[in-house]
Amino acid sequence: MTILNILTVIPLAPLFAACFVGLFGKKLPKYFSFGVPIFGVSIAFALSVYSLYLTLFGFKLNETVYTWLASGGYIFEVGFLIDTLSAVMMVIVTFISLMVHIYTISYMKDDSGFSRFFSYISLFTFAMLMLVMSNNFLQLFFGWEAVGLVSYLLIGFWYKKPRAIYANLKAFLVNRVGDFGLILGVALIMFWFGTLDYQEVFNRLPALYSQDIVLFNTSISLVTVIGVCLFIGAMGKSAQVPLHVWLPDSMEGPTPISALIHAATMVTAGIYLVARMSPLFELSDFVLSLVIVIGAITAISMGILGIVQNDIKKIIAYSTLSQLGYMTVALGVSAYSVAIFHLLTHAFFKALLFLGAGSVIIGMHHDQDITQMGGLKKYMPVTALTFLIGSLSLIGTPLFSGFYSKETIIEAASLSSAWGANFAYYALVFGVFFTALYSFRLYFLVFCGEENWHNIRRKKNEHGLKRKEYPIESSKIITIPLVILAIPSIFIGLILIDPLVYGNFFDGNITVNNKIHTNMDLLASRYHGVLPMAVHSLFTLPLWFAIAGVLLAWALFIKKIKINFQFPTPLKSILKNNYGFDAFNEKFIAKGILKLGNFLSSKVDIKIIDHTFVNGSGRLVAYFANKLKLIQSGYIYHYAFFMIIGLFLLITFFVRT
Amino acid sequence: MSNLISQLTLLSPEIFVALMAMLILLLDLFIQDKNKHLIYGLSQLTLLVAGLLTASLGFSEPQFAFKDMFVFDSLALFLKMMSFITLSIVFIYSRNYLLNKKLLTGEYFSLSLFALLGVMLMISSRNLLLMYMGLELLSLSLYALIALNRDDKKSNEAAIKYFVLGALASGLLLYGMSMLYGFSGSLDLYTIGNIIQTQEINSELLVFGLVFIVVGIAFKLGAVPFQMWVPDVYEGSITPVTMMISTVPKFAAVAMLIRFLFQGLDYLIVDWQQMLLIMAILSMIIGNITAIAQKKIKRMLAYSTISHIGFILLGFYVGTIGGVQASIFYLTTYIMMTLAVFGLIILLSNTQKSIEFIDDLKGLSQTKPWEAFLMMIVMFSLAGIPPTIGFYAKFSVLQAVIDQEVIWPAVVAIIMALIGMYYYLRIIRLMYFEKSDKKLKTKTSLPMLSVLTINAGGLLVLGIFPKTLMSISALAVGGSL
Amino acid sequence: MINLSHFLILAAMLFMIGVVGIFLNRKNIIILLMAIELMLLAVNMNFIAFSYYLGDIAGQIFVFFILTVAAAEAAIGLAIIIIVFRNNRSIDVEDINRLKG
Amino acid sequence: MIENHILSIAIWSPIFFGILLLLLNKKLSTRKINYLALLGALVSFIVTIPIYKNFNTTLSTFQFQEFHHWITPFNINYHLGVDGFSVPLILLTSFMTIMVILISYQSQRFKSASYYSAFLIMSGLMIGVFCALDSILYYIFWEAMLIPMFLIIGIWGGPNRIYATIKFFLYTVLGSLLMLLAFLYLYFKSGTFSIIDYYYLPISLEAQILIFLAFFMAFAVKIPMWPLHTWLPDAHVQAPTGGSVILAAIMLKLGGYSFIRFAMPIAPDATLLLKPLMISLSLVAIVYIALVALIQKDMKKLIAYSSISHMGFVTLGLFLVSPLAVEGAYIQMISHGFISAALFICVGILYDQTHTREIKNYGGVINKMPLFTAFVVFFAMANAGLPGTSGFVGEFMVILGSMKENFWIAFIAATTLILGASYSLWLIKRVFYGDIGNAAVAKLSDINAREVMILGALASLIIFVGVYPKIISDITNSSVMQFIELVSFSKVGVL
Amino acid sequence: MDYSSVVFYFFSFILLFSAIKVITSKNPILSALFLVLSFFSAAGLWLLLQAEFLAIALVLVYVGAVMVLFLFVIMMIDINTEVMKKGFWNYFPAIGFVSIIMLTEIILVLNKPFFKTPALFKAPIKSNTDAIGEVLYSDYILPFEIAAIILLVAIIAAIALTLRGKKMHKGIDPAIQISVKKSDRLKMVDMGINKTKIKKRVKRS
Repeated sequence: MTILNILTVIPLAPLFAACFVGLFGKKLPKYFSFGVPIFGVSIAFALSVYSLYLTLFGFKLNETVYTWLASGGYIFEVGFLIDTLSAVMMVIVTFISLMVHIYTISYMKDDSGFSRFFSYISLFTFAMLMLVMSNNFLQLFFGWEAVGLVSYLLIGFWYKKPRAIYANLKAFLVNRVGDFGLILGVALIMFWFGTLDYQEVFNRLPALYSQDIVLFNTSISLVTVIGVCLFIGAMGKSAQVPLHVWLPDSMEGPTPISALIHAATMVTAGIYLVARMSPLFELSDFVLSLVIVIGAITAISMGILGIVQNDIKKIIAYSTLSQLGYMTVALGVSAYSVAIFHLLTHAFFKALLFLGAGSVIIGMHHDQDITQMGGLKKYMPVTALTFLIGSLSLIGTPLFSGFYSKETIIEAASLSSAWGANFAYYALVFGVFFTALYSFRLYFLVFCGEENWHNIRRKKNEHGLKRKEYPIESSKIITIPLVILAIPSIFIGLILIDPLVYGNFFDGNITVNNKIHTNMDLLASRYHGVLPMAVHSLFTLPLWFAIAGVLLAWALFIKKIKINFQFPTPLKSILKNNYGFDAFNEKFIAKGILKLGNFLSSKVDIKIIDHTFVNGSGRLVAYFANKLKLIQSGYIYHYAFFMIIGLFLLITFFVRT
Repeated sequence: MSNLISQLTLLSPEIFVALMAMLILLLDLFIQDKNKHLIYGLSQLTLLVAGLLTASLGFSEPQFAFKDMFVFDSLALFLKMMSFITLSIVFIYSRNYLLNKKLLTGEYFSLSLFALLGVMLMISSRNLLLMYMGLELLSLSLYALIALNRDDKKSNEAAIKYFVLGALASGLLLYGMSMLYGFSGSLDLYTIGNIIQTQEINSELLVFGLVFIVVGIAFKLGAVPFQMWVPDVYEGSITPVTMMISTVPKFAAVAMLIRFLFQGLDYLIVDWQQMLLIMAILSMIIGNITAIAQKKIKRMLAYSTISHIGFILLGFYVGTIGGVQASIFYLTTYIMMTLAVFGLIILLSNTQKSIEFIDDLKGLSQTKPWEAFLMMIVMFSLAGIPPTIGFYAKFSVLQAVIDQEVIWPAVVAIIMALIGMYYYLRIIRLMYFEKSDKKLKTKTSLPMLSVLTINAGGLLVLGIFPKTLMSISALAVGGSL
Repeated sequence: MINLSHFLILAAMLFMIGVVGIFLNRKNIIILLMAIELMLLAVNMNFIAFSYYLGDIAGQIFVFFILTVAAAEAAIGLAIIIIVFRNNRSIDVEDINRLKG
Repeated sequence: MIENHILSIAIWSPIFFGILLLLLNKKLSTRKINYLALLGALVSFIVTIPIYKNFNTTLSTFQFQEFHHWITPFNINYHLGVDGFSVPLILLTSFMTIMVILISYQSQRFKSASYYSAFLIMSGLMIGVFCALDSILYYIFWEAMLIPMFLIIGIWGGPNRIYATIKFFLYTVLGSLLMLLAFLYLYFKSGTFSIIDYYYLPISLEAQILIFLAFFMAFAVKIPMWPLHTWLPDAHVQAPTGGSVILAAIMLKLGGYSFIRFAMPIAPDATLLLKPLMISLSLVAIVYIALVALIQKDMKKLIAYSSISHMGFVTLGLFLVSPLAVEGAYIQMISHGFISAALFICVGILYDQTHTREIKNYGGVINKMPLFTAFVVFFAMANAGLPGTSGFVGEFMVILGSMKENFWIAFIAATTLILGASYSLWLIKRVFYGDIGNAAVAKLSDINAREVMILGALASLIIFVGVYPKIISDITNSSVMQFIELVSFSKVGVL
Repeated sequence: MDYSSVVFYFFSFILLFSAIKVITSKNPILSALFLVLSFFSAAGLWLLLQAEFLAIALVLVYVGAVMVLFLFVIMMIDINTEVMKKGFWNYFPAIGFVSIIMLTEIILVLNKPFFKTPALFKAPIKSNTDAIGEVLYSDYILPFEIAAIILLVAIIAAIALTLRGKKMHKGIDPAIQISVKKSDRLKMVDMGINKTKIKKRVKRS
């Protein structure tokens, strides 16, 4: 059994589990429904860890499994590229996936779609693994779209909920906009590089570096165009402004998938893509600046939105958006490894937060409004504690994992000389404040203070606690994954910052043009170890912004200090409407397209083409038929006249005197 | 003396038909109404024997009789044999109908046979005078046949219209003949042709004469603008006579066309080509378009005939042997299709009411599936859709046209064929896609149905194996041009 | 001096009168028949003129047959007119338009 | 011996069974008729398998050639042969016939024997089109095929079937008649009707343009290309399920196949000259028709428009004239055969239970038909070009190929990613998701084993081709190279 | 102007005048008589062309037989002469225009020397009748026979179309009278009244 075969097992095990459960899940006992997928994912996890272990010692594999298609001199293959980057991703994916699998056993236990759910998340694991393990763009695209598909299926898991099926359609379509960019990028690569294999593409980059192509009547650097296209794909998947609109809505899906797909793994695919393509992105300053600006806007604007939300999951969703913005900025300032590092830490603490939120939601009997919660610490201690750990990690408390990754990003941004990096720096710093504010607003409102759920009168079928019901701590099956995730949420940053960011872990897999983008080197020169970094943070803005945020939250929601501050109404409505992105999309894009479709259908297709030309020619013939019929008047003299006219014309035409 | 005998041998089919026509007329007086079938049998026998006599003359080099007035060549052999077969089928199909209408009389058969005699003479004629006599014999018989159903006002009207227009047309033809005679001092078409070629004659005058000749031929064919009689006569006559008029005289008209234009006046090809082209195009346009607006089936078929004539003329227009072959082939298939369609109409007509309106065919597939199926084949064939023989007819004509590297007449032809498909499809639509509102109760005569099946089914079978028929019609033309 | 053209033109005029007669006549079919007779007369005139100027007898033979046929034609035409009259009680040309379209 | 007649057998065996069914019409019970029809379809499918098995993929020449003199006066011959472009389509045809027969079991219709026989005969004729190497033979198959389809829509179709079927017929015939003229012209030039001889026949540019336009009319109507497409929605909506399936799965492919077989290699210079026009029309079809599909209220109409949009990819790929794009267009044809057929079958299954195709009359079908919905979602995803399904392969390759031509062509073509997903998934949302919409939906019951088998077979094929498209490209590869060579070889230069 | 010219123009004038009168006369009898006149004048012209036999035949056959037949039919059919001319002048312009132009064209064509080489005028050796008679029964025997058949057809047609058969005479056919059967004369009709109904009525009363 070659190593390739073993690696092939990694994605196939979840796939097999998914198919098995999908086809037979309903007919077999329930423990098959979760047993098989968990087994499958466990295998994948174990082997991923094994491959990570191998890569630590310089193992690198880039091999083809089979030829997908060969045509016109082009060869399309399905293959794997296992290096440190992908191995890290594999471990994250399989680990979070495993946790979610376990968590789900309890979370979904009463749902009629139990086995379906397991089938989907296993399928997702497969798709995600295919994405990260791919050694070429074709397979990447496959995984890219397949995770989108599973996301679609899972957001619409409760297909009776109108909002769920609205959200899943929206998610898929917005993602497709990103994919549209991606496929153009892929096509450009295919055409100019003649291959879709990553390594081949990188090998040929120097030759095509100075290649220009003509668009909009101006010649633009090829690399820039490809970079923009690929980044549009990344924007779709990683929910960057303005393609972020699907992510908040996607919270309509069950909570476990919010943790798995919409926080830890799928949405980071864009980050992974850019990191993977670092040799290409490094060549275009324009693209990098674009990445920075988009990321910064996302980070700050989505963070602000987190404050005004009341839905527990939506707050975390906006938090995710904001954090994705951080990662994107990191990519833009050429701190790819930092971005991956933040991706890693974020995966743990955000999955933790989502799963914790899920636990709260179960406790509250599916009421998700944080204003109707409060004081849950007493009833759900484990959840509360782990949630606190997650929140602390998120806001960047020193020594917690989130601190290391986030702080490094901000530092990298401040040191970058790229266009837009300055703006990004301030955006990120302010983002820290908002992060702290919404995180602790959430924490305080849910776990501390008054027990608001006592006072709510509910209708019979409404979700939520009834009178005289009390929330209870979730079962072990739920809390254990929380605890397991809490541990890396605290420590992983501490442990991994050295090798991942400042070590040479990603060497050869992530390329940084040190001559131009010097910030990482500068950063490395300033870095003196884990603890000094924590201490150093005391002298930097972000920490104080975070503390300010927490304090403000404490003041507002624990002390209930009434400050006489109201957002100006227009601003408030802008925030409430999420900057109007949804409204714009609904009103102009969706409606506009439908109107255009209606116009083309009723006016052009039916009226002009069909009625005027097609049926019109028929009517024309019928018209002439009825006119020509009149020649045959029935009178002999008309007939004779017709004949004589015929004769007359023949004579006139042919007899020339 | 032996010369006379050999000449008479050449004419033996004509003589036999003439004698039999008279004999039938005589017998009719002495036969009771019950035994009228005898006359029918005798007529069929006449055709059979005439056919055998013609066949016994065989396929050979052109033979001449009566100072070269009368010619017997492969074309004559083919067209005559076709006439016999066609008339025989007409008789088969007509029999029950005539019986029901009480028209199964000696007059009908003897007039038909006289008409046939006229056709035969025209086919074999190489002389202006003989051509004229044959034409008149045919025309006069047809006038009488149309009017034979004398208590029917429509029948009368058709007869008077055909008569007046026919007389006008033959007047025009005669005028043209007088011109030809004036040029050449001869009535023999070959001599005329030779004189025209050898002596340089004032070409305007020649063309002037030619126009009249062409008009006379076009009238007999029913080409636009000399088609006015066709719809009215088709509608006004009883169906057997319609069937007769739409089939047998076409052989004569085509023969006349070939003898005049190809064998006599081929020197004037540039001129008559253009005339034929104009008439062909106009026929296709007016025939196909006007047919769409028709409600009565026979009128529709009349216009359909006009459009087919357009196609036949298109083949002749080309002016090559290939074109003539294509036209003759087209004519043959057209005759087969026409026979089948009128046969089906007769078959479906009951004693009280004949199928008059197209809508009468509604839902036929439910009440009479087999007849409907046959009708469908015929319609597809008329529309020229493969694998029916109608397709090859159009195919060969178009091929002949394209072969001269003239494209636009072919394009017009196919657009018109497309329009034509609409009304053929309408019949299929009515039969198959719509429910019948009234029940068609007819007695089906088995022999007639079987002949019809062979006739209509033949359209399909020949559509798959068209080679033989193509070769035969090609041979007929090749041997005499 | 009278030459061939005189006769031909005379015949053409006669022919045209016949043709005009056919469609000028709105009422009476019998006149149509007479108009046809005029046309045939014109044709005969042509033939005889040609025959004379060509010194060929064939033209006259042709005329002989035309006369015969014209007589037969007239007989049949009149017979048809009679049955039309019997059925319609009229031989107005304008009444004969049942068949049209 | 059999080897030499393998194509004839493939053509005539379904026709034989079709005629047999017609003859035995009155003598058999409905049940037996069903079985006989299925037997016929199975036999006709089995006889096509050796064509695939024994096909030598390394050769670009025509294989299994069969030659008999037929209409000697015009040098028309019964000449059959297949290359890489024909073989997959032949298999698709015979396979789809089985599907159609099977799916037709569900609805008891009058004259079921005639119904089946129409499909069987049509199947044979379509295979004939794919095999014919004599243009007139080809033409006869091509036209004859219209007759059964005309009857299928006209007799067994919906309320507005007459308008639809006559429109379908006349529209198609208009094009084919012009094609006939082109054949006649080529005959005039070459003295033969043999297709192979046409490939190397030098023709002037003007003549090429005329020939190309004549062919274009025939094939663009069939495929259909914008703006000659308006017959298709009507025909699809009115046709019975089986008719729609064959129409979408095979008949549209005839257009694409014929472009490959005739228009482009015979008139290469005209092809290159008119390439911008053809590409523009294809792009219009892709975008415009997708937008039109989006707002359709009738499920079948929506799928019909989606078909047109997908066929836009086929023509786009063909006229890019690069190996990748042509191959992509071809795979798109095969894939669309599976996907659109599956979608039409799905609509048929729904229609048979509720007798409505209006989208607004549905909602929440998934509650009653979960298994069925799973299939439909899958097919819709395939229709939207999801990677891993066959629907992706062709689109992907064509987009790659179009990038070679021009960035903006690829850009416009790639919008199908968004638009295709929009109309497919919006349909799914409105029809299948949500709570049970009305009483009619509440009465629905899930699909039975036979339907699972049909849909399952199609789904597995879609996945198989999606995961391993090489199976098709292996067959077509050498033919594609030959095709590209023919199209890029100027015939004007030879003159 | 020589003698033949005078004769030609004289007869031509009468011919054209009477021909016009044929088609314009209100009364069909007048038309017929004018037709007779035009035949006479035509015969005169034919005499000028040395076609004596045909000139005589025209008068004998046409005037003597055909025109008499015309007159018979006209008289048989009672025609309303009052309304004859209705609509005549409405159509005249169009028809007049076309015919005048066409006539002009024809005259332009015909008013040219017909033969490039002037025809050889041969003086007749024997009488016209002899000449015709000689060829009529030798060279033209076939058309001659056909002419006979045409006349036969005309006879058949005329009889078949106009003979009213037995309706015309009012006599009684004894054969039919004798062969009458009982059933032909007496027909038993069931009036449809049931006997039971009658009984009921009886009871009620």
